[in-house]
Amino acid sequence: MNPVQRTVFRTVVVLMGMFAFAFALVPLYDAFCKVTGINGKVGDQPRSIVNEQVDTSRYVTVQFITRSGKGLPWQLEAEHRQVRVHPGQPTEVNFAFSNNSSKALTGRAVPSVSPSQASLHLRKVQCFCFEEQRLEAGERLEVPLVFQLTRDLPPDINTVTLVYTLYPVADSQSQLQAQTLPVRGGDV
Amino acid sequence: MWEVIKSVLAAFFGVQNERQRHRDFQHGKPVAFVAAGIALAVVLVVVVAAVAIVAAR
Amino acid sequence: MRKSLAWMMGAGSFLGLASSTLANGWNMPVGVTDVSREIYSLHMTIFWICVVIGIVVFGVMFYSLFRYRRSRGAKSANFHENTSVEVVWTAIPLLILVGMALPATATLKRMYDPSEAELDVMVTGQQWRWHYEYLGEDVSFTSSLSTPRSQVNGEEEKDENYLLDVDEPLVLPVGRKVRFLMTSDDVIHSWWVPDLAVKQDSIPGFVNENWVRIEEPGIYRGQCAELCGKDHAFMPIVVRAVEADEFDTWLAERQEAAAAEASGVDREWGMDELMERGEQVYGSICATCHQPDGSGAEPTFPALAGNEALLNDLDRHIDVVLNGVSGTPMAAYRGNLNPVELAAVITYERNAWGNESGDAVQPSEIQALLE
Amino acid sequence: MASNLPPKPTLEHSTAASGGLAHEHHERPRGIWRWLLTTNHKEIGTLYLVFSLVMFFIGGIFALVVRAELFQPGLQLVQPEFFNQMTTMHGLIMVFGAVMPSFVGLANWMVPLQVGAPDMALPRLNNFSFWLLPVAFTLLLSTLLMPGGGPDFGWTFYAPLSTTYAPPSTTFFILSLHMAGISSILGAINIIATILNLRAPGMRLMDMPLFVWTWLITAFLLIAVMPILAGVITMMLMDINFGTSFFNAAGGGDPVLFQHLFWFFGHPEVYIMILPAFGIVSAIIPTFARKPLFGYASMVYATASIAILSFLVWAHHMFVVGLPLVAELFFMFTTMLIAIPTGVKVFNWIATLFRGSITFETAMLFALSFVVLFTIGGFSGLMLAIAPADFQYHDTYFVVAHFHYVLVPGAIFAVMAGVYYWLPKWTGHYPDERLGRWHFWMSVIGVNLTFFPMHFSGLAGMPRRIPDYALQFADFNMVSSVGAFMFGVSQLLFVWGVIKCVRGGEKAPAKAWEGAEDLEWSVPSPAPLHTFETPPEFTPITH
Repeated sequence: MNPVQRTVFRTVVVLMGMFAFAFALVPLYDAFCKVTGINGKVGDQPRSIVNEQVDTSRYVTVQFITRSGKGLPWQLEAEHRQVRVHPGQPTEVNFAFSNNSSKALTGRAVPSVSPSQASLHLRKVQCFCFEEQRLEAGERLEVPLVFQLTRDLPPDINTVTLVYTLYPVADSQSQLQAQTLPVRGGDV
Repeated sequence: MWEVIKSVLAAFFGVQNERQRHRDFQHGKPVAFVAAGIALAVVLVVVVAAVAIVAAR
Repeated sequence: MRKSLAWMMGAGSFLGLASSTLANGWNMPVGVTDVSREIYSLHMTIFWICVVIGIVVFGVMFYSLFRYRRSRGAKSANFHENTSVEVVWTAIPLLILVGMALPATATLKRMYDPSEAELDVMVTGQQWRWHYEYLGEDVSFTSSLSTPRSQVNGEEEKDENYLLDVDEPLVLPVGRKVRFLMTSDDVIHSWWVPDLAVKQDSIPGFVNENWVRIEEPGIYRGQCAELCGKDHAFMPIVVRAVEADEFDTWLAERQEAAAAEASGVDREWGMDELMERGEQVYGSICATCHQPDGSGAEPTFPALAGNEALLNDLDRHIDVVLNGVSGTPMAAYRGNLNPVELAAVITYERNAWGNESGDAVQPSEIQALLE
Repeated sequence: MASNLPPKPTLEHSTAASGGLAHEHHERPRGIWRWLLTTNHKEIGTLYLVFSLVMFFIGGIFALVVRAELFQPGLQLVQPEFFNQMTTMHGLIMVFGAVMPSFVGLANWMVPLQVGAPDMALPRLNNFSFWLLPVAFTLLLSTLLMPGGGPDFGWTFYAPLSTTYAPPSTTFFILSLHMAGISSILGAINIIATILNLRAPGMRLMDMPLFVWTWLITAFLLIAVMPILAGVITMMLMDINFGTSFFNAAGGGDPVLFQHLFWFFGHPEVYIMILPAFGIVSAIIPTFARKPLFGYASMVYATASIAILSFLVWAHHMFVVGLPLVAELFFMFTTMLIAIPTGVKVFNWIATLFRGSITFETAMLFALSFVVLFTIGGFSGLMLAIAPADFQYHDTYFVVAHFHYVLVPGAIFAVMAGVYYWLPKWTGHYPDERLGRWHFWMSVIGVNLTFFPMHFSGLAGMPRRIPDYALQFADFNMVSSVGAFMFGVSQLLFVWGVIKCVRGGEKAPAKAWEGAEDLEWSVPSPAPLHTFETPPEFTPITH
């Protein structure tokens, strides 16, 4: 290899590396968000309850907001608008999905947490947001959300808001995604 | 090694004198400079991140 | 350290006040919250630091250009290096920057104060209007541009608040901490009111938050700050800040009105009242895209007048209005409008502009679809 | 960054490049084929420069449509849909079609001349990377005629406005951007290969003129970030056409991720558009001050340090997107740090002027106004770096004022300065000084009339990218629009000046400027098609 070829070879290697890096950034960013709580992202895997001393000295208000996205004729409702819990205390709240249309449809509730730092201190044990839901025409489905706020929740956070936005899932889409994007989590 | 780090530090600071530079380019191996440059960039990130974390408390 | 900080901020706000009286409408508004005032003085401090640096640097430059021009007989020297000078002019900016970073960090930390708020407002951006929901208060409404199209097109004199007026301003109490939760139904928008120093992106699927404690009653205007499509320029924000007790009265009235409307769901509505209500809802929600005369703007916004596909299929019409169409600007209105408004606007669309379906959709029918 | 490589033996000097040259000496195609098939760095450089000038005018016309609509409140000339296409196309064309190719054009012409190489290291690749550009931009411009119109989501094309809600032509937009990106990458590879391998014997890296140095670092930046852009637009393409959800919240994606990826490319891109300008100005100021550049080594190190820092500041474009406090602080601090090496550069230029023997040819006038106006853009950049204040500045005309100050009287003035400076070398004639001065003063006045009032309208609360605005911004906008037309018209003087210079004028000697020292001034003016076929003797100037 003459020196020019060597230089070109090296730059091309760097180039391909950077192109791959761009795609690697997608899962890296996801992981980074979950570790640091950026964007209020919560893990999409169930976690188990940790038995820790319940901090009875303070109350935290947990609000539930459900929103309907476009193109899914469903209603999602929380049993309670908000609950007051102690950090460390496992809590169960029921949510009801109903499909008011005359077709069977698949949908997903996309979660978000505010303030975003709180997502680091939220342990979801059971959540309908971990998976897609399929509802027959006119079906109503009650599903629980079981969560626990960790004891080390920063003292200045007194309200945690959990937001769920409903989105339709096209049947073909969910499969395609699992193929092209295995990194985004096996539960898609 | 110390000389290499000193030169790279000078580069980060943006100031370097003529004599020092001549010395670098007579003796230094380029790989050493590049490695030191990358290492110091990482150090810079860590230091600024640490400052930010401390400041956010 | 603290002292010099306070001194800098003080000097900044003094210079700032001096110039704000001079330059009204040329500068950032001082605003009506703690944070906005702090940002303003930070802005002025840094502005004046830049001015001073600029005067020194450009002073030396123009002196050299004048003093050492060849037409005056200047002979060039040959120096090209001086390590100590270079170290000095690297170190001094570093110190100045540290001096800037300290107050900036302090202000930023005050902006990120998640402590308990007394009122939660959910702000949802939609192409191209804002939807506000007072969380837990059963009050929600959509706020859209009220400047008539004729003013935009120059057929009419533009009024004082041209493009900055809405049909329903967001009403907030003075002196209470308000928490905003921002999200979006379609693309990214950004909710910005300069006087409150709140600018926050509203992002589909995610929730952002921001806090404000307004100190003076008044009307504060702002605009969407993130390009969000064709009518990005036409989705203003108006905040009406009122005294706390006035706010409570207002909120109670709105709750009563909402309750009254809710109780009206069960009764049979006549065609005329549905049409009247529907026209009002259509004007504030639908007309920006589908046009006041229902002619739409193809291909993105289908015409509603004479739309056979829609007129022949009532269920489809209801479905589109309630649930939106994914991938288009058509939002799902099931959460934004109440059953009466939904029934009325659908009825209106089916019977206005020469559409003659004769369907009168009853609020109770809609209610059944929302449970 | 391989900024400290020692001198390479340059034995292969003549062998490496002769492959592309050997057959050229005999029969040269004529007419259009000459330009289509040329592998000569000077001809390709000319092609790049002419192309970027054409793009500059097309992008400029789009800008004038925008400014004409904004001349007064209300919608007069265009509808919002078309307005958005104009702002988007203006940005895309100016960034990817005008500024970047003009720098590549200057590099093609001057890098081989300044390092004493006979041509670029890969002449045929050079031809290919140029001819990708006209194809790419013809495709991009043709989207305006497609149903649903061209791209209308801003040059930053934030998802989901550019994916789920984009016009059907977006796939073609992505394709054209891919081509422009490949062109830049190939250009960068060529420049790196030339600089590292084809320098005149005896020329070490630290002897290279600053224009070569800044281009070397720029080329590394291009190699590092253009693939990221390619990755982002590929993801967009997949989201639009193959049902993935990289940026779509409905499928578990994240619209904010788009912005992180885009700005990880976008911020180094900003420096790609300014570093070569630093190099040009660093060549011109010492020439007309008749004094060596002050702090040559510092200039090189400052450039390298700006390049490294440019990878650590991207999220300062995203302060209002909802970042956690720590991230806001981190990006605020790193952004402020960039002010230091940038300041060092400005101080070095001024120290070069100090105790010089200064004359004011057109090239010098542009270079000096670059220093002043770029610094003003730097000041507003510093203000924007302050995160809390950015909550008020973000996405307003203050930002528009800032980046136009660094790009128009920054990058574009530097290119014009470079053109006036090297025209005698290219054409053998001096440019008409009187015409040049008219062009300069009209441009400077026009630029400031256009962009200075934008600081005020932005601070007063005018968001960017709006086709219509509230009445309190009317006066500022009217002034801006008048200035924009003045600036636009005065560029015709530039074209006239260049044409006049090509056709004739005062003959220039090899060393056209008294204070010019670099290697390009050792070849005759105009530079013959083939130069340095035997490597020149290089004696380092003591920096």
